[in-house]
Order: sequence, then C-alpha cells, then structure tokens
Amino acid sequence: MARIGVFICHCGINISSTVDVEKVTATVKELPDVAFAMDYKFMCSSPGQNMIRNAIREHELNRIVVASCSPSMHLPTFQKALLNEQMNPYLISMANIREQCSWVTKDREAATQKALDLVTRQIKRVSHQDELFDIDVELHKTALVIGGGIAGIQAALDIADGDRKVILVEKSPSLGGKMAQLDETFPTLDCSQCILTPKMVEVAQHPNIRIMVNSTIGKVDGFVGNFKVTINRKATYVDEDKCIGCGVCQSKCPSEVAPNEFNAGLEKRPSIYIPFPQAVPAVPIIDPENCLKLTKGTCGICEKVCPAEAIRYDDEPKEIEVEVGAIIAAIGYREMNPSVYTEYGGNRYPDVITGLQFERLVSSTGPTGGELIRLSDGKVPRRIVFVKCVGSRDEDKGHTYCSGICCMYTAKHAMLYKHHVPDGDAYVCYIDIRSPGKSYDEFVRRAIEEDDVRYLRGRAGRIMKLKNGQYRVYTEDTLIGRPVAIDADMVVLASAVEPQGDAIKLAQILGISYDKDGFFNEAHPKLKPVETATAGIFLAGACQGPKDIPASVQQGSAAAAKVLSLFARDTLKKSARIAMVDPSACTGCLTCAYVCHYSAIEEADFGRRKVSKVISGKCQGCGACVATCKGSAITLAGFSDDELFEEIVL
Amino acid sequence: MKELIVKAKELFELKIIEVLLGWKYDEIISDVRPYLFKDISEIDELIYDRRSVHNLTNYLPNITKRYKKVGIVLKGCDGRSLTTQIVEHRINLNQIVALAVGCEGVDIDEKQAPKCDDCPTNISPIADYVFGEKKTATEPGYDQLKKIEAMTDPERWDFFAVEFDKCTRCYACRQICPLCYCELCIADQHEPKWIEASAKLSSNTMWHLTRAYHLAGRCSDCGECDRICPEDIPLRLLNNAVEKSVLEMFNVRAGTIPDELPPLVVLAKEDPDEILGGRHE
Amino acid sequence: MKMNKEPQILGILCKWCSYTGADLAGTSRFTYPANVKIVQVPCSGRVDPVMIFKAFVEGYDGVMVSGCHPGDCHYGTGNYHARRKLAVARRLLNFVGINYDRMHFTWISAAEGKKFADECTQFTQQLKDLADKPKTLARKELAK
Amino acid sequence: MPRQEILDKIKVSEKMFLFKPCVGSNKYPGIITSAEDIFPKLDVEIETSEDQACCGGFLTFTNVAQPTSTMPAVARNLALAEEKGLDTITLCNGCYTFLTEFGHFMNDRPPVKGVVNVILSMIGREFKGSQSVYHSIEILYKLKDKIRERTIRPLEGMKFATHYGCHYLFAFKKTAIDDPFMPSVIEELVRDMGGEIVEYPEARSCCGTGLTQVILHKEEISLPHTKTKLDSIQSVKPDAVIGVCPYCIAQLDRMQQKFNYRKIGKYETPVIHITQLIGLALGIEEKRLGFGAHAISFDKFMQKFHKLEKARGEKNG
Repeated sequence: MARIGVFICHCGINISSTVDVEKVTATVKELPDVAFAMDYKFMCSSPGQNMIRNAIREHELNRIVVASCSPSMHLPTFQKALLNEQMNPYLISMANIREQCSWVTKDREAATQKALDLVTRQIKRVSHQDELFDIDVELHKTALVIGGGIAGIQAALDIADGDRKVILVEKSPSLGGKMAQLDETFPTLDCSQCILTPKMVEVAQHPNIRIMVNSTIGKVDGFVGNFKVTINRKATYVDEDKCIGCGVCQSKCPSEVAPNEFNAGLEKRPSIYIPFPQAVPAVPIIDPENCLKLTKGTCGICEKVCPAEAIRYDDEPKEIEVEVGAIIAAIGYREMNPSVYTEYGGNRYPDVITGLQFERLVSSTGPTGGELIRLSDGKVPRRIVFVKCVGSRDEDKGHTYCSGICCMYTAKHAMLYKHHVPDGDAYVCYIDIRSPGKSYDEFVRRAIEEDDVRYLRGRAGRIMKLKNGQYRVYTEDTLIGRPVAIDADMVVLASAVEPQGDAIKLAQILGISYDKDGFFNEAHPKLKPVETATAGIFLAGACQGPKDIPASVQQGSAAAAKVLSLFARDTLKKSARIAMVDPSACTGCLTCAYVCHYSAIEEADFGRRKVSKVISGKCQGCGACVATCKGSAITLAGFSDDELFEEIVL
Repeated sequence: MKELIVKAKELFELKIIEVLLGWKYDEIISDVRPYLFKDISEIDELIYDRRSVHNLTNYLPNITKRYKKVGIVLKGCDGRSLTTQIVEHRINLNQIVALAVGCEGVDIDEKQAPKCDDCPTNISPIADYVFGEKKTATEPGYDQLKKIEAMTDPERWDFFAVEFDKCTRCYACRQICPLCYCELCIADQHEPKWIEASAKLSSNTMWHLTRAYHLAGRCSDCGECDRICPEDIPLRLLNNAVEKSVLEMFNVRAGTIPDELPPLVVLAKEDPDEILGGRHE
Repeated sequence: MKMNKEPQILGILCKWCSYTGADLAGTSRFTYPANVKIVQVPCSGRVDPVMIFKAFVEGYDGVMVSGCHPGDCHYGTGNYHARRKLAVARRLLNFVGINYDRMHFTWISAAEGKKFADECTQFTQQLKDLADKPKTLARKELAK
Repeated sequence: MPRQEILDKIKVSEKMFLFKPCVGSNKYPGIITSAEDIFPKLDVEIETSEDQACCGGFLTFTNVAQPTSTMPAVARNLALAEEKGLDTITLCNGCYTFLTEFGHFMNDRPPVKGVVNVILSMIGREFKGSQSVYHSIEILYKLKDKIRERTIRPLEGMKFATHYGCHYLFAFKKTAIDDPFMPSVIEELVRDMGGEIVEYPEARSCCGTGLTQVILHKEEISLPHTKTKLDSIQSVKPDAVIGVCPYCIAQLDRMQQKFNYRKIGKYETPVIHITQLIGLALGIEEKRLGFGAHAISFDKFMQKFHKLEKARGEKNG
C-alpha cells in the first residue's frame, strides 16, 4: 500500500503567480493513496527539505512526489533528502510545474488545471515505482591507448604519470605518428622532432607504459571498467629482446624496392628496416612481401650480419589478450591520396607533390637531407605554387569538410620554401584563409608580409606539364577577377586530412559511432568532446576530426583526465535505470539485440529455451529494446510500461 | 505432385527427414487439411493442390522441438513466414528440409484467394527442392485496400468501427498466425492493461491496431487470419495497409529475402525524415 | 466541422534533447497552450506505438513525439529506430481514419525552446482545424 | 583510365542505328562513309535512316530556338531508332549530348514527354525512351579486341595527338567512359592499331569552337584559344590529330587554313576522326575515308603511311 507524500513548491512566486498552489494541494490531498500533501515557498531550500524528511517520518511515507521545477534541476537534491531518511532514492517522482507549466502559461485557471493534471499523473506514476539499486561494477585500472601519435603519446603519459598502467598499441613499427614526419611546426617554427622525440623516449622508459608496436585491435568485448581486448601483433621476424638496434641489417639488405612510408614514398627503403633513426622502439622489422628470404628463400644476409642473432624468419603473428578498464582511440588521420585529382596530374607528375611529401623534402632527415630540390632533375625550384583545399571542401571529388590544418601548414611550407630559396617565388592558391588560433593569423600575415608569399584567391583548375619541364598552374585571381596561369617548377598540393583506412573497422570493433566521412563521433559536440556514446571509450586527436598538434595534445590530455577520474574509483556506479528481461515472457526472438546500440543483449539459457539477457554493465537504459519487444518481456527500470501507462492514461 | 511424392519418399528412405508436414484429404471434413506424415507408407496420401490453403509453418516451432529433421511442403507465402521465423530464431534452419512448390494460387470457397493476386514470390525463398515453375513477381495490386484508401477519414473510421465492433476477441487470428508467438501476448497482460480484455469497440480497436503494427514488416500475407476470422473482419486489409507502407517507405517485402532483418529493427540512418511528416502519396 | 473545445495533446519527449528543450521554452518564458501534457521517456527509441494507439483510444486528440535530431541521439541510434516505428504507426492510424495530422513527430534539441513552443502552438491549431476525431473515446463509450 | 563500371553498362548489339552528324554530312562525308564501313567489319550491322534530322543541338547552340522547342525534334530522332528497336551510335559529341540529355530529360519528366508525344502523334510517331544512345568511341572501345585482330594496315611509325572534345568527357563527368582529365581510350585504340601517341600540354583544352561560336559571333576569344591549342600540337609534331567530334575537327582543321591565309603561322597537321583512322587500319577503300574534304591536306600523311607500309612489306619479303 503506497503512502504518498505530495510536496508542492511555490518557487517564490515563480509558480504561485500563475498556479493556485493551495488549490492544487487541497485537491491532491483527496486523491487515493495520498497520505500527506503540503505546499511551501521553497521546497528545495534547507527548511523545505527538512519538511519532506519530517513528513516521511511522521506520516510513514513510502512514495514522494515533489511538484516544482524540472527534474533535471533538483531531482538529485530531493533524492538526497530521501537518502537521509534511509529511503530508496528511486521512490520519488517530480511534477514539472514550473518550466512546463507556470512559466509557459499565462491564464491562471488553465495553469492551475494543468498543474493539477501534472501532479496527478506523477501521483499515479509514483506508486508504480519500485526500489532500485545502482549497480556496482568492478574495474580494471589499466587503460588501452590505440595509436602512438602525439595524441596517444600525450594520453598515455598523462595516465601513466597518474600512476595507472597503460598499454599503448601502435600499428606501425614505431611511435611518433604524423608528427615525427614533420619538419618544423607552426606557429613557432620549432623543430617537430626536437619536441616529439623526448616524449617518445619518455614513453619508452615509463614503468607504467607497455608499448606494443606492429599491433592492431582484433576484438573488444565487455563494457566500461571491464573490457577484454584481443590485440593482433603481426610477425616482425626480429626478436625485440635480443635486437640492439645497431642497424647493420638494414644497411646490408639488398632488396630495396618498397616505398619508404616514413618519407611519404619519396624514396625506397630496404626490406628490413627501422622506419627512422629516432624510432621508438629502435627495432627493425622485415617486410615479408619484399624480403628475398621470405618470398624466395634466398638471401638471408640480415641473419648473417646480425651481431645479436635477433633475426627470426619463422616468426608468426600473435594474439594477445588484455583486460582494461578504459580505451582511448587516437588513431589519427591519413593524408588523402590526390590520385583522383586528374586535373592536377593524378600523381603522374614527379614535381607535383603533397604537403606531407614536401615536409619530408625539406626535412633534414628526409631523402635529400633537407635540400629542397626537384625530384625529377635535382634542380632547385625557382618558383613554387601551393594549391590549397585539394580534397577538402569539394563535394565532387573529395570531402565536404574543411581539413582545418592546411591553411596553417601551407603558410609554413611557403615560409620554409622562402627560407630555403630566398630569391624564389612562392604562390599560394587559396579559397579562404582559416587561421583561428593563438598566433595563427599573425603567422599567416608573416608569410605574406615578411616572406613575400603571394596569395591568390581562387581554386586552381588545372596543372599542365610543359615541354621545358615546368608545370603551368591555371587558376583565377578572384579578387581582380582574372584568370591566371603560373609556370612553376614545383607544385605542392595541400591534400585533405581524412580518416585512417581502417577507422570504420575499428569503430565497429569498439562499438562507437562515426560520421559520414569516417571520423569517430564524440558523445556530445560541445559538452562531451572526448567521450563516445559508449561508456569507457574516449577519443583523442585527429581520428575525431581534423586537428593540429596543439588540439591533439589537448584532447589527449583531456581523454587522460577522463580515464584517471574513472580510475579514481574502486567500483563504478551505474544508474539502476537499465533494462531487464523477464525470461519467462521472452520468446527468444532476439530482435531486441538487433536494435541495441551497445550490444548489451546476449542469448542465455532458460530451461530448454534460449532467451535474451541484458548485460547490466553494458546497458545504458535507452529503452529501444523495450519498444521493440512485442511481448513486453523487457522492462526498463524507471521507465517501465506501468509507469508510462499511468502517465499517459488519465 | 508426383515428383513431390517421389522426393518425399526418397527423403524418408534416406532418413533425411523424420516427419513431413504436408496436406492430405480428410474424409471426415471432406476437405484437405494439414497433416504430419510420420511414416513412408502414408506418403501416397500427400496432396498439394489449390485446396492447400493452410500455412503450415505455424506448426513448425512445436514440431521441430519433437523431431530433429522435419520436411515441409512450402508455398511462396508460407516460405516467407518461414524466413521471418528463422530470422527471429523461432526455428533452426538446419532442422528443416524445404520442399518448395511453385504455387499456382490457392482457393478459398472455390474462388482464388485474394492474397494470391498480390503475391510477391510464388516459390518459397527458402527451398531445398523446388517443384514447379517460378513466376515473375508482380507489384501488388491491393485493389480492396485502395478502395478504402480512397475514402475520407470519417468514412474509413465508420467502416472499421463496424468491423472492429464485430470482434469477439476469440483470438483465432492470433492462434493461426505463424508470427504471433509471444509467450504472453500484450492483450493478455494485466499490468499495465494496454488492451482491455472485454470485447468492446475501444479495446477491439487497440487489439487490431496493435496486432497489425506488431506484424509490420513481418507479415508474409499468407491471409490465414483473414480466412479464419469467424466474424469475417477484413484483417488482411490492415496487414496490407502496413505492408504497403513498409514497401513504400523501406522498400521491403517481408520474408522475401532470407537472413534479412525485419525492417523495424534495421538501423536505417538514411531514411528521409519525410516518412514522419510528409503526406501520404 | 471545427472543434470548439481545447484539443488534448500528449507530448512524449526524450529526456536528453526535447524534454530539456521544453524546459528551455519555460526558462525563456515562451508561452504555448496549456493543453499539452508532457511525458518524459529516456529516448524516443523507447516510444512504443502501442502507447500512441492507447493515447488515441483514451481520448487524446493529438500525440506529439519528439527526440534528438538524427545523429544527435544520446544513445546513438534510438531516434532512427523510433523513426521507422512511428512512420509505420502513423500510416496505420491514418488508415483506420485517425488523420495523419493528429500525430506530430519532430526533432527538438535541447537548445530549441522556441521551436518547442512553436510546435505546440501550431499543433494545437492544426488539431482545431481538423474535423472532430472519430468517436473511439473510451469515456464516451462508458457514457453510452 | 577507362571506367569499368560504365563500360560494363554499354551493350554492343548485332545491329545498331547510326546517327549521322550534320557537320559530318556537310563538311566531312568521310566520317560517315568510314563509319558505315568499319562497323560491319567489326560484326556490327549498321542501319541509317533517310528521315533523320539535325540532332537539335545546332538550333539550341545558336540560340535559334529554346531547348523546349527542339525537344520534339530530338524525340523524333530517337523514335526512329526505337521503331527499329535499335540502340543509337552517334559520331559527334554534340549529337551524343543532345540525344542523351534530352532523352533523359523527357524520360524523367512525364509531363514534358506527354506534350512532346502529342506533337509527335501528329506525324504518327511516338517517343518511348526505351533505347540507349552511345557515343561511337564507347562502342569502338568495346570492340577494341576485334579492331586489334582485324587491323590489316597497321599504323606503325605514325605519330598521333589526341583531342577528345569537351562535350563528351567534360560534359559527362560521371557517366563518360573515361576520366576527363586523364583519358586513354583513344590512346589505347591507336596503340592497338600500331600507332604511336605523342602527348602535348594543351591536350585537355577546348578546340575553341565552344567559345562564342566562331561561326556566329566575333572571333576574338575563340581564335586565340584555337591557336594556343594548335601551337601546342604543332610543338610535338604529330602526323595527325585524332578527334571524336566532327565539330571539333572542323574547328581544328579549318582554323589552321584560316591562320595560314592570314599568315599568322604555318599549320599543316591534318585532323582525322577516329572512324576514319580505324577505317584506314582495317583496310577500307581510301576514297571512302574522304580525306579530300579536309582543309589541311592528308597528302604528306598518306605519303608517309604508304612509304612505311611499303618498307614493311619489303622487309617481310
């Protein structure tokens, strides 16, 4: 037998000015099951809460209705009052008579009637509410960071410094990501590797971080606090414990055929290689597709020359299972291949290169040792054109979004060019200059004003190779309204930032959502920028959307903070408002499992039948399964059919 | 027919099936009725012709619990029911040997059943053996449905109010339907009472709307509910109205593609918002 | 025939976007007709069309369902599932004579308080403009 | 690179309707006669119609008539092929554009189609929109293997520049058989016949006729453009330029003559339609190729061709 206490708030005059609170109180007093009803000026105040507490004791109330403001405002406040009286906090219901009644209705009579109606519904509802208990979930205080670029490195270091264990998984043979390939960084023009390498070394030496390179994620099961992750480590054919990183093997390898990934394909690399001198870990890997020993059974030189006897031609891929409490996805981006831009040559012209290739070309660790020359004939380019938005903001052939970083790096490239070739001409073909960021616009202005880079506002239409080896860039200067043709020695295409090729696959493994382009979706674009809709999985860096280094680092730290705050607890509290299956009513059709966004429904045995079962740790309580179950075998605690029925039916 | 019997005997002989669900002529009712053939000696009585109107898949869940290998003679519409039953884990496909017949239509009261005019696949989408010709599917005509659609709102309600009022809530429509299989039907629930048990217009309306909605994107249009209704309520009309919307909005005809999820549990991000607000047509 | 009395409207709103949007309408003091009764659900995906059938049978003149905009669902995909279910329910109800215009499905974000108030006002007017609802009303039946 | 998914959709039938371009009929009859000869040699029977009219393009281009008024003319042309149950081959980019675009336009808009059919009914015809229209280069590319096998007079030693024409590749960016910026279908055909391709910088530029219609308007924009293009061609010294559009061919061919008369350069690169070239390689009677109608003489070209052929013959004994 429900003994309901009804507490109606005046909210100063916010409610009582349009709602006749006394009348409502008097009316609800007469309703069945209502054991006590009162009204008060400020129900949320300390005296107001004490009134509720006293009434609970004096009138032996077992259900509470508070009619006041929106539950999103003060439900926790009133739940606290219940808790203080050792009452289950789920035995309260709130009628929203301020935001959804007194503030939106002018007519006093109508408002009073509506308030009465709303309170009555909650009174009917509350007697169907049951005691619910938040779920305690144990958690593994180890984090998994996927991706060893700057965002992943930052996240891993921050978590590790917070004295929690981190597993850092990287697909390629070394940490560093795109930042390791860059020459200098905007807007300060400090050397990228000089600021990155110390961080990479710190990661390598950190006792709390376990680095797993050459590895990808195979499977993720479980839920927040309790993920079971299968990591696939590919065969590297080198024993990392024995290898001393001397590099003799790569200098003797005769099979130099594959494009050097680190140098953006500008030159070839051996088939056993350390990706770059500062690589962490500095352990080589054999490329099985080009190694003569592995493809043809000949050669075997590396094994002979290795002083540490670390070569293992019989190495095999491994599957490693780990248990973690939180996951950070930081897989970064890839540069779009401009081959579809046939108007820009479609990769046929040797001196029409991408932004990343230009970075390698001017880098002192690059294929030319930092000398800016044309790859076709070794000459210094006297005139260079930078074409922006190649693949960005182009519905036709590329992506609809702005890649965000190209305006800045193109300004930087133009400056670097002018620093290498002070008497050369640099042109930039742009649509807009987007440089919001600390000291960013000043940086662009510096390129234009101090380094005399010529900015032409217009999208380049076509690049044509001339007989003399130059490239003619057809564009338009829309500011003077005239077509322009520039004969240049080199053209740099600011190729778009796009999601990694395996981004969608990873999103599906992790069970997180992604946008139409393949970038991972954050839980809320403004208020939850590093969380995903799946609890315990966070995002950092350019996998969530195009980002520059500062933004990636920020998000890495933010994600780490989220993980640390999760790990600060010994158990996780999960809202009790989750779905439950009544196995005796369940037919086992499993259509509920198809609509579950969290894969929180699994098959279970019930006598001789198979039925659905909700994994309470995974369920987030959306109720999609409840609406899908035709036999009403699923109940969503807190929003059960009983409760909603009472609210709907008058 | 002959081939069907020969194949059925072969399957019994080779012990590929333990029982066969089909039809035979029953002297007592002087009509063809569903029959579970348990022995090879009975097979000669197997009948499939225009009188084989029943949807046999309704019996499958129980039969597959008792026998490991079940043969079944399937018309196109029955096959579509089977497809959905399999997707919804009612039946394990491995237990089924489907003998699909190229259905030429069935008769109710010696006239071709109206459902046959709207048939999308005369051969079951699930078939281990096929007997007969496949006909090309035609767009459903929905003649009767279109007549109702042409009425005004009050006219339509007046029409259905009369029909729903007849309902005695015998639930024959529920029992005959191979896809109405809830352990506890929403109409039998006490808390909350979405659908009141007494036979009156309001609760009958709730029942018929709910029944039709629960079949959305699943109903194979076998027409059994319509045939069985003792009050002759035009239940197919409601089913077809839903199936027509499903076809128009989601381009799905229930059960025609094996392993395809029912459209109402498919995650369809690309659906246009117009389906929620745009006018019909 | 136009309706004279105020139409009764049931508003089923998702907790994260639309209910918060309705709160914002209040905080911003946008007024709308008092005949809209709001029920909170965690997600539009929780809305079972049976609730809507019941609402009409119980005597509501219109039902309004609102969730987060496509792509913004707090639970990822609940609103997409809701869209399919409600689209079917809407056509079915129309088929038995309960006009499309008695159902209003919309996406209202937590920032769209104005939109919520406007939708309520317009929907009320829309229902007033419609001819009387078919007499499914349970209460009328009892009176008989 | 040719687009496989588009190629797969193209159906080469045993019998096809050849749509005769007016520029071909009036200026370069060799284009039509060679086409009539080569398709049967490639196992495609050709049917033409005396009733055929202008594709409708000229009327629209020259702003003589509104697109809607030319619609019945297009529909009538399409109906001719439909009545025979044949798919159409066009020899000209303009014909291709007008027949396909207007055909789609009418098919997608039943009211327009209805009005057009009312007009057509007056002459006892009807446009159904049931047959396809293909560009000759599409069909020829599909017949590439047969062309290679049946080449009896290989083009070995001959150098060619190519010109695709905007109104095929650029106008059909997504549906043409090749990428507008990096096409290779003509190149592949020429190489199959033994010829050599020379690339020139302005290969992707317009021939110039599209710019303000040199015939109707002033020449200031059109002629310099054509000159740039011709200069670029001249710089790589091909034996001939291959086109797939009689309209482009007319511009590139006749403007050379015009420049020569006006003494603004000396141009002597003959311009040839792909069907003429294939006709040559397949051994069609030389007078059926109609080189005599071209403003820039083919004499040098043919001399070189004969000389090389003779040399090969002697070598092979």
